[in-house]
Amino acid sequence: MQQTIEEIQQEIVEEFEMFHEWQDKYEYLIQLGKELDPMPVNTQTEENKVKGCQSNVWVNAEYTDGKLFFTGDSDALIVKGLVALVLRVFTGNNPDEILNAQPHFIADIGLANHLSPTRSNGLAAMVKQIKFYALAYKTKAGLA
Amino acid sequence: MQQTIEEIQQEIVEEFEMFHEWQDKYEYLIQLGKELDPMPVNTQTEENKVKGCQSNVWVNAEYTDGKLFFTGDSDALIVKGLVALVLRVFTGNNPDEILNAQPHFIADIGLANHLSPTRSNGLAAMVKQIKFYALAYKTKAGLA
Amino acid sequence: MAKIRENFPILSTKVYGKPLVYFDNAATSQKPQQVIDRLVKYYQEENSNVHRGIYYLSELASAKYEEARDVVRTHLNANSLAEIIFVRGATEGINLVANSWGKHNIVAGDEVIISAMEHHANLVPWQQLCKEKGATLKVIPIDDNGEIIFEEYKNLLSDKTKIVAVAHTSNGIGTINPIKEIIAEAHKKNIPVLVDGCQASPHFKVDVKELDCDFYVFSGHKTFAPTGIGVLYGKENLLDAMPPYQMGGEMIKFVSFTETTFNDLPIKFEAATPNIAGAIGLATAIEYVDSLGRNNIENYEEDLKSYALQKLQEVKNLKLIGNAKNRIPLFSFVVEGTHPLDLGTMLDFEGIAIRTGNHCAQPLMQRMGVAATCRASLAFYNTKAEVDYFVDSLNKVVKKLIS
Amino acid sequence: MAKIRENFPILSTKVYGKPLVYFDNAATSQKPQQVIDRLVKYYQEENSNVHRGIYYLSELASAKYEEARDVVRTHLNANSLAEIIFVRGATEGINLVANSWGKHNIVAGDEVIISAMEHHANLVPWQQLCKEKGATLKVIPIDDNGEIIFEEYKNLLSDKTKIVAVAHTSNGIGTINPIKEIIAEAHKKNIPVLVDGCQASPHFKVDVKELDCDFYVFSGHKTFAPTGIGVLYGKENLLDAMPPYQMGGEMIKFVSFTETTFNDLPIKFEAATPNIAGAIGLATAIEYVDSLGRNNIENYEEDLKSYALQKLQEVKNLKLIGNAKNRIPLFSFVVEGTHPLDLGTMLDFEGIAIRTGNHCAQPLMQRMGVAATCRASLAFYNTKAEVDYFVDSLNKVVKKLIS
Ligand SMILES: Cc1ncc(COP(=O)(O)O)c(C=O)c1O
Ligand SMILES: Cc1ncc(COP(=O)(O)O)c(C=O)c1O
Repeated sequence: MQQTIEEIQQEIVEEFEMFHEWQDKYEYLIQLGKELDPMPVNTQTEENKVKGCQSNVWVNAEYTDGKLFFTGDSDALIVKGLVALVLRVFTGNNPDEILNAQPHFIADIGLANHLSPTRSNGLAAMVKQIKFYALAYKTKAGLA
Repeated sequence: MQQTIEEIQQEIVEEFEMFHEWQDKYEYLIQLGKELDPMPVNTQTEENKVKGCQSNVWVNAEYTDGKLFFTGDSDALIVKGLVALVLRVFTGNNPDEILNAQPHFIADIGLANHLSPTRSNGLAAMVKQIKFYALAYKTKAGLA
Repeated sequence: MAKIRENFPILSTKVYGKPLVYFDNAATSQKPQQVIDRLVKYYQEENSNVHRGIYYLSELASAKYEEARDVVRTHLNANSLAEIIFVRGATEGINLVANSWGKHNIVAGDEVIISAMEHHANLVPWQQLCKEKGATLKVIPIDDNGEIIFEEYKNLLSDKTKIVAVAHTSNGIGTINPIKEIIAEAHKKNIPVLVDGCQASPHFKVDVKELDCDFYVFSGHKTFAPTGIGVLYGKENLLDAMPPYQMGGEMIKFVSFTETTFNDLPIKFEAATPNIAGAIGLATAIEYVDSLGRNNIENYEEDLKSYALQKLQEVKNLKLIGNAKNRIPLFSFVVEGTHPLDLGTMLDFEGIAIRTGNHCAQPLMQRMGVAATCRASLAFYNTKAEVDYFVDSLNKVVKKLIS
Repeated sequence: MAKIRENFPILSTKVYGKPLVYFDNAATSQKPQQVIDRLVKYYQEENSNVHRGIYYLSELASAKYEEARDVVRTHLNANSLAEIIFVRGATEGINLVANSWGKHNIVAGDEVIISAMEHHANLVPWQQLCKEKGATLKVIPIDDNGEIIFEEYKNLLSDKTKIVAVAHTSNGIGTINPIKEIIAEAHKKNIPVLVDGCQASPHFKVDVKELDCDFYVFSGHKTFAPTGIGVLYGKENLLDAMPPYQMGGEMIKFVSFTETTFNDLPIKFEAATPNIAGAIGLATAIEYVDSLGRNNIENYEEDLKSYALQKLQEVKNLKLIGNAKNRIPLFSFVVEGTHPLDLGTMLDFEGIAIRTGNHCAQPLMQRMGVAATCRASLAFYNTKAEVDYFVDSLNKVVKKLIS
């Protein structure tokens, strides 16, 4: 059975607890960034761009069987690692689950405090984009 | 025989050397201010006003037998004391003597350094006014 | 009290061999060691440029700078950080509003209302704006006590009025204006109000939400903080609609040679590298005063004020200029037969620092029928003993000048 | 050198347990203990408001403040104190000129010339001025090395040109512009030139008389001085003819409700209580650098620059952005296959502070064909050992990111 958003967040928090140095946590982010499948270039569109980042970030959503599946990318690796985390937390859930979820893993990992304002804004913007997609598809579904 | 501008300046410097505290020098200025004959109110005109003082200062000149005689006043006593010094130095001399004189007593007394910029500007403005009168009467005399 | 005074190193210096009695707090305040130490710590351990760096020091400085903004926000009880703009001081804050808001909103035939007791900083920017736009500057008259004549104010408010700009408290004569009522009256006609809080913030806590003011400005250096820093508070919707004032690196989102997109509040109005140390020092000053207890200070000052007022009124031939019921411990006066300049100069030799002149409020002086006054302005670190010494010295000096 | 570094307490702090290597001097410089001590002394012994007080402390502070102006005047070799305006920083200085001089002198159809390498602070004020006035902004192109194409500059100069505003030295790529020639060329057509000296003044002595520039601006915080202070130099006849910028207490001679007479230079442009401590700190910073010997510093930096340049060029896949012959020790670069943000972030963990991004010079980045760079900018307190450590760390970090 698929893990819930909450379960994945818990898992991520535990993974990060294994690292005691910030440097190691960032290297793990780099690792995650490298592992993330690149996004099809044709989905790196202006609409999929997330505002508020120093680097370029894209997040795309596909709606299948009532669930949202996300892909994403960034030209900076650490940011891409963040994208990977966000996608992992939210992907494969239905709009309501996404809209109701609190992305507390960011604070729990301590990233919120450690990230520069520019980047934590970027992270917040990613989550916002994800929730925006959820709302959009929910509305669409509701109308349909 | 009348003292020269230089002799009077020397005299003033010596008088001030008697006082070792700034406070005493200022009290002496107050004394000089009190002793200065008030200027006829009808000569306290806009043209006789000296620019650049926090208080009001007037200096008037009268030209008799090739010599300039000054009267002056101020509504602040310490400034009036300064006026008294300036008048005493310059009054009763001919325009050339006035124009050639260096008012070094101000620096010698140490007042230049001690006076606030506002007031040392005021003092400079008084001397400037005096020299202006000298130049004016010299020019007039030359033309006549 | 002795302990509070120890926090201010300058208060134990001497002038001409006499202990300094600093009664020119309305011009600028002294700084507690806590603020000085904070500056030292900033420069020794935290200094770097804010907002754009991705390294430790820059994140640290940015965090401290934004924390300082939050301290100010809490202090003023503003709604959001977007409403707190760091400026050089009150003058810049007023110029910013007069330029940005004013140029945008004022047209020929409009009216701007100020009061007869404004500091030049809250007069000339509006006067020049009106001149440029063909608008008219209206002045709320004051009575002989130096209080605003409220009925006349109400009569000035009209459909033509576009903004009211008035001092919370007069730097010339100490009057505390009924600012909440002034604002409420203007709001009945939907007119925004800018409050010059320069002389209020050193004395009592200001709650912009309770006042419901639209803009509020004050200077750090008058509020126990470093020089070169001040605050403009503005309601977010107003600030948001205003064009930027200065242009520069920080306040820009995107720029090409043909166009520019500006950043969001509050950075939209902070074009350049800000006075980072100044902002952090200001926050420390606010926290320092908080730690003493705002109530304690207000009570202490109330007592000191009554004492000083009574003592001054006992001085022969002394005439208080301004006699408002509601006032701060700031006293403008003249002594018959003497010139303020002479009084100030001779008091200096007793170690006493007061201000003489027109206090950058020439029209106010004219209204009160004087060219200049002596002004003694007290802070919470001043004492009754200093007041006694001041009054004794004043008597002594007057005697010397008059006899 | 070890002794010089001791003067800067922050240089011996640690970041993530590693010694700080501060290579973001172009954003802001660190402050010597001498400057910090001077601030402390000011606040502990001298603090009071300037220009109007007649008591000891105010005369002291006024004297120190005006002495600071004179230190700056001497430093820049300006003719008179009237030519030295204290501002918050370069951005404010440029805004002042664009507003006061610009609004007075620019009309529709006029042209303003800047270069392709300007910081936004020397771009957006002119862009907005042109927009407002219906004038045109012309841009001197640069070549692939990041050098101004002088012939193109000459072609841009015309009867329509009203002012040329260009950086002495680029903050984005380190180019030192042939500013004297640029000025001479403009003067042939009687066009005034404003020079943005932000990145020049920390590295070499500037002589405004020799350059014959009409305006020169720099920021104190980039020149080892406190935050919140900077200088606008302007030729006296130009400044004299300009209307005031901000309105306030200090810059006023006489005011009634109907009219205002403004003060003389330089106070005409210093409307408010200035950043007194900042100005005094700036003078101390100038004197400190003088005490080290400007020549010594220039020689030391020259050597450090060549060393760093050589070392950087040895880094695999590193591409220098900007390759001007005449440059300061400021290096913009990208490393193939990595993003500047990642490099900067990972270098931070090694204790190294560099800047990443567009350096408030987006059009310059575009011209150089990059979205962002890493920028390492060195000061005279940096060392070859730091350069070595930096290059080693860079190699290490690149490996982690690329493998
Ligand atoms: C009531 C009032 N408004 C404005 C100002 C101007 O403040 P600043 O010079 O700090 O900008 C002052 C200070 O003198 C003041 O007392
Ligand atoms: C070339 C240049 N001009 C202007 C500025 C703006 O300086 P400030 O933010 O101190 O006003 C900077 C600083 O980033 C700069 O490097």
